[in-house]
Amino acid sequence: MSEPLLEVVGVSKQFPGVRALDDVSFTLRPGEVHALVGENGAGKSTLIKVITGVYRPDGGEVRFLGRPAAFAGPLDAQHAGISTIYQEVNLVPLMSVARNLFLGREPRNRLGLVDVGRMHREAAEILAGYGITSDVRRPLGLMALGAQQMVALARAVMVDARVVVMDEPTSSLEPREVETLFGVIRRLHEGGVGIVYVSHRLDELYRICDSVTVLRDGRLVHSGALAGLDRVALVSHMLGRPVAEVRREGFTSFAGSHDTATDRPPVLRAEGLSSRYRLAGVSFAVRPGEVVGLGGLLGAGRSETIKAVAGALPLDSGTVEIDGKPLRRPTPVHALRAGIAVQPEDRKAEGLALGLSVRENIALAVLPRLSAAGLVSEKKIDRIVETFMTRLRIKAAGPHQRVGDLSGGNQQKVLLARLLATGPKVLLLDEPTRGIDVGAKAEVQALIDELAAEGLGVVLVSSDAEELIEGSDRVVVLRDGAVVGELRGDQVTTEQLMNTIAVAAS
Amino acid sequence: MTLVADSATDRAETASQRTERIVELVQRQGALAVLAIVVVVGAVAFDSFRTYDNVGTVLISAAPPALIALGMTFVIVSGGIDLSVGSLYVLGGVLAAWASQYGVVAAFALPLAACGLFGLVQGLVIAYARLAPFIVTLAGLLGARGLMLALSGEGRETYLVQADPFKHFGTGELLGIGYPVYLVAGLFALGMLLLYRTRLGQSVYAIGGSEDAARLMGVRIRATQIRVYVLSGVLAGLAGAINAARLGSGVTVLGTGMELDAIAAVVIGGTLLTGGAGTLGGTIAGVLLLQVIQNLINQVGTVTSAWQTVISGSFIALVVVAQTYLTRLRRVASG
Amino acid sequence: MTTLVSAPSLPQRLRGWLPAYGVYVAIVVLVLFNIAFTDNFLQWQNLRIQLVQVTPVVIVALGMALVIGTEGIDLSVGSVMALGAALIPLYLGYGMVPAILLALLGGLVIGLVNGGLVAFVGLQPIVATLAMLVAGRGIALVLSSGRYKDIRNADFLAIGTDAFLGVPYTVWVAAVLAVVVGFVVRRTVFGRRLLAIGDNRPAAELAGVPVRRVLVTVYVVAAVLAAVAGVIQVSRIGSADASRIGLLIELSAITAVVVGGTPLTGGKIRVLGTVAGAFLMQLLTATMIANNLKDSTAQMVQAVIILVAVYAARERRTR
Amino acid sequence: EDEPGGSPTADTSAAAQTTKSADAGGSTCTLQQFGGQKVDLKTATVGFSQSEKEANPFRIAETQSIKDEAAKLGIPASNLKLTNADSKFDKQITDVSTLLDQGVQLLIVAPLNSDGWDSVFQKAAQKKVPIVTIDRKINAKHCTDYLTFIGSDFYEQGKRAADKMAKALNNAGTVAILLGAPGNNVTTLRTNGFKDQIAKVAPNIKIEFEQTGQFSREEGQKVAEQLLQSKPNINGIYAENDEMALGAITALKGASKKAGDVKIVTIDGTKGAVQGIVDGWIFSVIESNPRFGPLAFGAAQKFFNGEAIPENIIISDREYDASNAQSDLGLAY
Ligand SMILES: Nc1ncnc2c1ncn2[C@@H]1O[C@H](COP(=O)(O)OP(=O)(O)OP(=O)(O)O)[C@@H](O)[C@H]1O
Ligand SMILES: Nc1ncnc2c1ncn2[C@@H]1O[C@H](COP(=O)(O)OP(=O)(O)OP(=O)(O)O)[C@@H](O)[C@H]1O
Ligand SMILES: [Mg+2]
Ligand SMILES: [Mg+2]
Repeated sequence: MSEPLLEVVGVSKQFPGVRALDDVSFTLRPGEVHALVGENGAGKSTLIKVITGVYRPDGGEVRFLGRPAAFAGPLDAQHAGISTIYQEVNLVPLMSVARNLFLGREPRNRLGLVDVGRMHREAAEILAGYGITSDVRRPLGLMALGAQQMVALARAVMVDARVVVMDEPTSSLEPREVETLFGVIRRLHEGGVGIVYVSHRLDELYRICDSVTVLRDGRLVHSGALAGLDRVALVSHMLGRPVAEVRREGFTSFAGSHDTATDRPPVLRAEGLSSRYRLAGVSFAVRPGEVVGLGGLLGAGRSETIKAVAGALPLDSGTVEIDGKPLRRPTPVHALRAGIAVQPEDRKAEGLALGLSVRENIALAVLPRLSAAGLVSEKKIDRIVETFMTRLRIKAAGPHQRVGDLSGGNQQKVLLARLLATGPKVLLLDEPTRGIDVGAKAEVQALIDELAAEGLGVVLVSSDAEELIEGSDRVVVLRDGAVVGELRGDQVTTEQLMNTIAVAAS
Repeated sequence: MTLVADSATDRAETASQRTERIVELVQRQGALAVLAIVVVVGAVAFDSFRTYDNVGTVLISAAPPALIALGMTFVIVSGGIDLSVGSLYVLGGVLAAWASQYGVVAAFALPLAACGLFGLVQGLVIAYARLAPFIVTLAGLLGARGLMLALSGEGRETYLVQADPFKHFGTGELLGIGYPVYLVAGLFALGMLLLYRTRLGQSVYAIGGSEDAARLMGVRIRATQIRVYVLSGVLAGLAGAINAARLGSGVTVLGTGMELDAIAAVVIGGTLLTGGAGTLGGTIAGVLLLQVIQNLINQVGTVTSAWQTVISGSFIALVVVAQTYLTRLRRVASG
Repeated sequence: MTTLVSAPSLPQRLRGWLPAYGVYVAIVVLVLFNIAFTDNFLQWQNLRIQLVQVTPVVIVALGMALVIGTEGIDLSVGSVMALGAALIPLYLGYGMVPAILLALLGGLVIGLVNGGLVAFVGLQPIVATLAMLVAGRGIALVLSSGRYKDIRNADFLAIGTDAFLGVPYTVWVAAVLAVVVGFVVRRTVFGRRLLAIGDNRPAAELAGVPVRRVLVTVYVVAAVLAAVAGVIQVSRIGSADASRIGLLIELSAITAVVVGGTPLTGGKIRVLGTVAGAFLMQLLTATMIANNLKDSTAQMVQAVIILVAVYAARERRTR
Repeated sequence: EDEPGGSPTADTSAAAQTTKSADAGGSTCTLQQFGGQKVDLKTATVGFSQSEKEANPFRIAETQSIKDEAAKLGIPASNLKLTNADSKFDKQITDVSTLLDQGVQLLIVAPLNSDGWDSVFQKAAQKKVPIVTIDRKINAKHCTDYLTFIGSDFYEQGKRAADKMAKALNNAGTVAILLGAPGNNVTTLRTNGFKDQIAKVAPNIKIEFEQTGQFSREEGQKVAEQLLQSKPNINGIYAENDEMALGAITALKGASKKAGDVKIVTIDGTKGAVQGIVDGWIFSVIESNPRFGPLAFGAAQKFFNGEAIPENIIISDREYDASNAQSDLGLAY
C-alpha cells in the first residue's frame, strides 16, 4: 500500500461542556475516497476543522505527507495541499461569482493587477463544466444554495490539492448536480487525490467511497473498508445499537399513505400567489392530515411558495386561506396566529437565533402564550422546553446551551421544536432533513407522519426525491414559479416526478 | 441530465437582468444623480454658484474630507468603522506644521508615519484582541486628541508652517484648482485600483461580506484588517497635512464630528455600513454632495444656524432613504 | 441528552467570570486608588456628587443598551436630550407636569422617526440616527429660537436639587428606571423578543415576532429615556441650553454599555453592567479632575481604560 | 453715561462699544496703501462670517449688532450675506471663501481661531476685499492680509480679573480656574493674563486647580462640583466666561455654600452674571462687549472715505461689581 497522505493520530478536542473529539485516529491514502460518518454531533465537522487548522487540538497530532502538520488556518492547509468544502456554504454572498471562485488566487496581469476580463472568462468556462451557466458577474448570494455549493466545489478542486475534504457537499444539491459532483470525485480519485467525504446519505457512500470511519459521541467506533460492511451494520455502528434492532426498525420511517378523507375541506388554500420575477400564480390546497410535497428543480420557486404562504414574501396578488378564512394581512405574525408554522430552508440565516439558548429558541414563537400581561412565566417555558427536548431527543448540554454550539442536526431539531410548540394547523417544511443524520432523519420523518396523523396539514419541500415521494400523499410540481402538474395516488413515484418536470421543460 | 433551463427561462432571465442592470446603475450612481440634480438647481438659482471660483472653492474644501472618506470606505467595506479619523486629522495637521521647519518632506512624512502608526495600533487591537472596531476607534478618538493636546501644550501652541514649498502646495493653484485637489484625485484613482483590482481589495470585500467565509476561504483576515486601519490612519494624517499646508498652521481646534461627516458621505455614496459592498465613485459623490449643500446654504446667505442643522440632517436622511429604496428595487428585480 | 460533560478548569472558569464581573473589579480598583490618593474621597457627599453627575448618562445608557441589544445603535440621544430640554421652558408656563410630559412627547416623536426609519424604511440604525443627531439638535435650537432660557420655576428646579431619604430625586429616577429596564429585559415577552431580533432578525421575523413593532418601541423607549435625561439635566443646571445639553453623550452612553459587557453585536444585554460601566467612567473622570490632571493626559488615560475594560469584558470563543 | 430707563433692547447707545485705544502702537492703513476700490456701503454686498452657533448671549448679541447696524446704514438685507461655521474651523475657512466668491466687497469675520487664515487672505488679497476681524485677533500682516482688528484685549481682561480677585480675597487665599475650551486663543490669553497678574500683585494667592469647563454651564457645574468636593478650602473661583460661573454657582448651592463664601470673578457681562452680582454670588464681572456692529461698519466707512485705519481698535470693556451691578444691569447683554 502507498504511503498515507494524511494521518490523524489520537486527536482530542474539548469545548466548554462537550468533548467533541476523544482520541480519534484515522488515515487517508492517495486515491482513496474515505467516508466519515456518524450521527449529528458525533464530531465529524470538528475533526475536519482540526485537520485544516481552524481548531487547535487539545491532544494528538495531525500528520500530512509523513510529517507533523499544525496548520495555522485554512489558508495554510490550502497552501500545503488540503482543500476543503465546509458543511455550511462558506462563500461571500455579496461578491460576484467569479470573484468568489478566484478569491486569493485571482489571475493577474503584468502590472500585478487583477485581470478582470480573464477572470470572468475563466470562471464562466470552469463553471460551465459544473452545469452553471449564469452570469459570473452577478453577486453569488443571488444564486440558489445548490449552485453556490457547486461554486464552492469548483473552488476547492481548482487548486492542485493532494487532499480534498468535503463536509456534506450534497446536502443542498439536486440529483443532477450530485451526478456532476460524483464525476468530479471520480476524476480526482483517478488523479491520486485523497478525499474525505462526509455525508448522511448512505446510498451515496456506497456509490463512491472505498473506506469508512465511524464516529460516535466524539469517539472512533469503526474504521475499515466499506465494501464488506452492509448498511445495517454501518447504521448500527453509528447509532450504537445492535444490528438486529436496527434491522427490525428499518430506516425509512414514512408510513406511506395517510388517511385523508378527500371530502374534508382544505385546512390551507393558496390561490394565485404572484410576486414579480418569482411566483406566477401558484395555487394549491392542503387537507387536514395530508402531506403535500412541492416538487421541482432548483429555482423552481418552492422556497418562495413556502415563504409566500408564511407571509414572508411580499405578494403582488393572491390569497392564503386557513380553514376557509383568508389571512387578513400576509405577514409572518398573522400567518403564525392563524396557525401556519414555517421551517425555513436556511436555518443559520433565517431559522435560529444562534447566540441564544436552546430554551429561548424553542419558546420564541409562543411567548405570548407562555406569559401573562407581558410577563413571561419561566415555569411554563421550562415545561414546554422539556417536553420538546425529550420528544425530539435534542442532544445538548442542557436547555441553556447556545444553539450555535449544537451540531447541525440538533439545531434542526430545535427549530422543529419551535414550530411544534406553536401548535400549528399547517406545517411548512423546507428541506426538513437537510444535514440530519440517519437516526434523526428517521425521527423527523416519523414525526411528520405522526403530525399528519394528528390532523395537521403539511407542505414538504425536499431535494431528496426519495424522501419527497415517500413522504408525500400528493406532489405539486413547480417550474418557473408556476404549477406545471400534480401527482396523486399511484402517480406519486420518482419516475412520474421526473417525467412531469421533463415534459414541462420541453 | 438535460433538465437545464429552456428558452422561456432565458427570456425571463434577460428581461429581469436588463431591469436589474438599469436599477443597479441608478443605485450605484444614486448619489451622483442627486448631486447632479442639486448642482443644476443651484446653478439655476444662484449666479454666484456657477462661477469657476466657486467650483474651485467646493473642490478644495472637499479635498481633506474626501481623503478621510477614502480611507473610511476601505474600513467600512471591510466591515469595520473608524471613529478616530477626526482626531488623527488634527494630530496630522499639528505634526505637519511642526515638522515643516525641517522641510517639506518632513512635513508630509511625520504626520503620515505617526497617524499610520496610530492606525496600526488600532488595527492590531482589532485584529488580535478581537474587540469591536467601533469601541477601539472610539478609544482612538480620545487617545489621538489627547496626544495632540499634549504635543501642543494643551492646544495653546499653534505651530506655523515654516517651509514655503509646503505652504505653496497648500495654497497654490493650477487652472484655478488647488494643488491638493489633484493629489486627492490621483489618490482616489490609486484607491480604485487598490480596491477593485488587487488581491488586497478583494480581501477587503471578502472579510466585509462574510468574515467567517473569508477565513475558511483562506483570506488573511488580520493582515487585511490591519492594513485597512493603517490606510485609514495614513489618509487622515495626510488630510491633516494638506489642510495644515492650506491654513499655514497646525490649528488645534479642528476635526470634531469629522468622523461622522465621513461616515455620512460614505453611506450616501451607497456603501453598505454592514460591509462587503461599496464603491469609491459613490464616496466622491457623497463627499461633494455634502459640500455642495453647505455651499448652497451659504449662497442663500440668510439661513440661521439652527435651520442649517435641520436642513443638513434632513438632507442626509432623505438621500439615504432614497438609496435604500433603490437598493430594495434592485433586490426585488433580481430575485 | 447524554453528552459528556466535564468540569471546566480554573482558568476557564476565570474566563467565564471576567466578562461578567470585570467592570466591578475595575470600579473596586479605582475606588482603592482614590482612597489612597484623592483628598476627601471617602465622604457621603462625594458619593452623592458622583451619583448625581452620572445620572443622565445612566438613563441614556439604559435606552442605548436596549437599542444595542437589537444590534442597533442610537446616535441621536444627545440631540433628543437637547430637544427635551428646549421644550421645558416653552411650556413651563402651563405648569411643571405638562412641561415634562411635552418634553417626553418630543422624545417620543423623535423615537418614532428613528424607529420608523430603521424598522419600516430599513435604514441602518447608525445612519438613521446620525441624521437625527444632526437634525434633532437643529430642531431643538429652532424651538428655543436659538437662545437658552433660564428656569425660575421652583417646583421644577427642586427635581434637580432636592432629595428623598438623603438621596437626590434624580438618582431615584435613574435607579427606578434601571430596575424597570432590567426587569423588562429579563422577565417580559418584549425583552425576549428584543434579544431574538438582535441575534437574528430574519429568524425572529419568521418565528412570528412582530419585529417592526418591537424595534419602533425600542427606539421610542431610548428616545424617551433620553428626553428624561434632558429634563433632569435642565432641572439640575437651571437653564435649558439646546446647543450644549447632551453634547457627545451618545459616546459616553455607548462606552458605558460596552464596558459593562453588552456586545455591540446584539442579542444580549447586561443592565447592571451598563449602570456599572457608566459609574466606572464617571469615577474615572472624577479621579482625573480631582487630581487636577491635564486634559491631554485625561483623554489618553480614558482611552486606555476603555480598551482594557472592553478587553476584559469581551466574550471569548474557543479556537 | 447711562440713560436711566433705557430701552429694553440690548443695543442701547450706552451699551455700545467705546474705543479704548485706536492704535496700540501699530501701523495704520489707508485705501491707497491697501490698493482697493472705493465702495459705497449702502449698495455694497457685505459678508459676515460667524464662528459659533448663535446660541449663547455673546454670539446672539454679536450677530444681532452686525445686522442692526447694516439695517441702520440702509444696506438691503439681501446684500448682507451671513454664514455660520458651527464651531468647525474648516467650515469657517470654506464659508469665507464662498463669501469672497460671491463677490462681497467688505468682509467682517468673527474668527474661530487666530491662525490658519493663509488661504483666505491670499484669495481676499487677489480680490482686494478688506477684512475686518472682530472679537478675536488674527495673526497676520496688517494692511496686506486684513484691514483692522476690533475687539477686547483678552490678556488685559485676565489681568483685570486678577486684580478683582486679589481685591476680593485681600491678596491671600486659594483659587481655582475654570478654563475655557482647550486650544482656544481666548482661553490661553485669559489664563495667562490672570496668572501673570496674580503673580505680580498677589503672590500669596495660590492657584490650586485648573480644569476646563468648555465655556459651558453644564461642564462648569460638573467640574465645580468635583472641585468643591476634593478641595473644600477654595476661596475663589475665576471663571473664564459667565456661563461656567453660573454653573459654579449652582454647584456652590448644591454644596450648601452661601452667597459670598467663595468669591467668583468672571468675564463676559451677560445679564445672568450681572444679576449674580446683585444676588451676591459673583464678586465681579469683567465685560467683553459683543456689540461690534457700529465700530466695524464705522471703520469700514472711514476706510472707504480714505481715512487711515489703525491696526487694532481695542474697545474699552466695562466692569461690574457690587457698586454698579444694580444700576448697570440694563447694559448687560
Ligand atoms: N464552537 C463550538 N463550541 C462548543 N461546542 C461545539 C463547537 N463546535 C461543535 N461543538 C460541539 O461538538 C460536538 C461535535 O460537533 P460537530 O459539528 O463536529 O458534529 P458533526 O458530527 O459535524 O454533526 P452534524 O452531522 O450535525 O454536522 C457537538 O456536540 C457540538 O455541539
Ligand atoms: N443553477 C443555477 N444557476 C444560477 N442561478 C440559479 C440556479 N438555480 C437557481 N438559480 C436562481 O436561484 C433563485 C432562487 O432559487 P431557490 O433555491 O429559492 O428556488 P427553489 O425553487 O426554492 O429551490 P429549492 O427549493 O431547492 O431551494 C432562482 O430565482 C434562480 O434565478
Ligand atoms: Mg457537521
Ligand atoms: Mg429553496
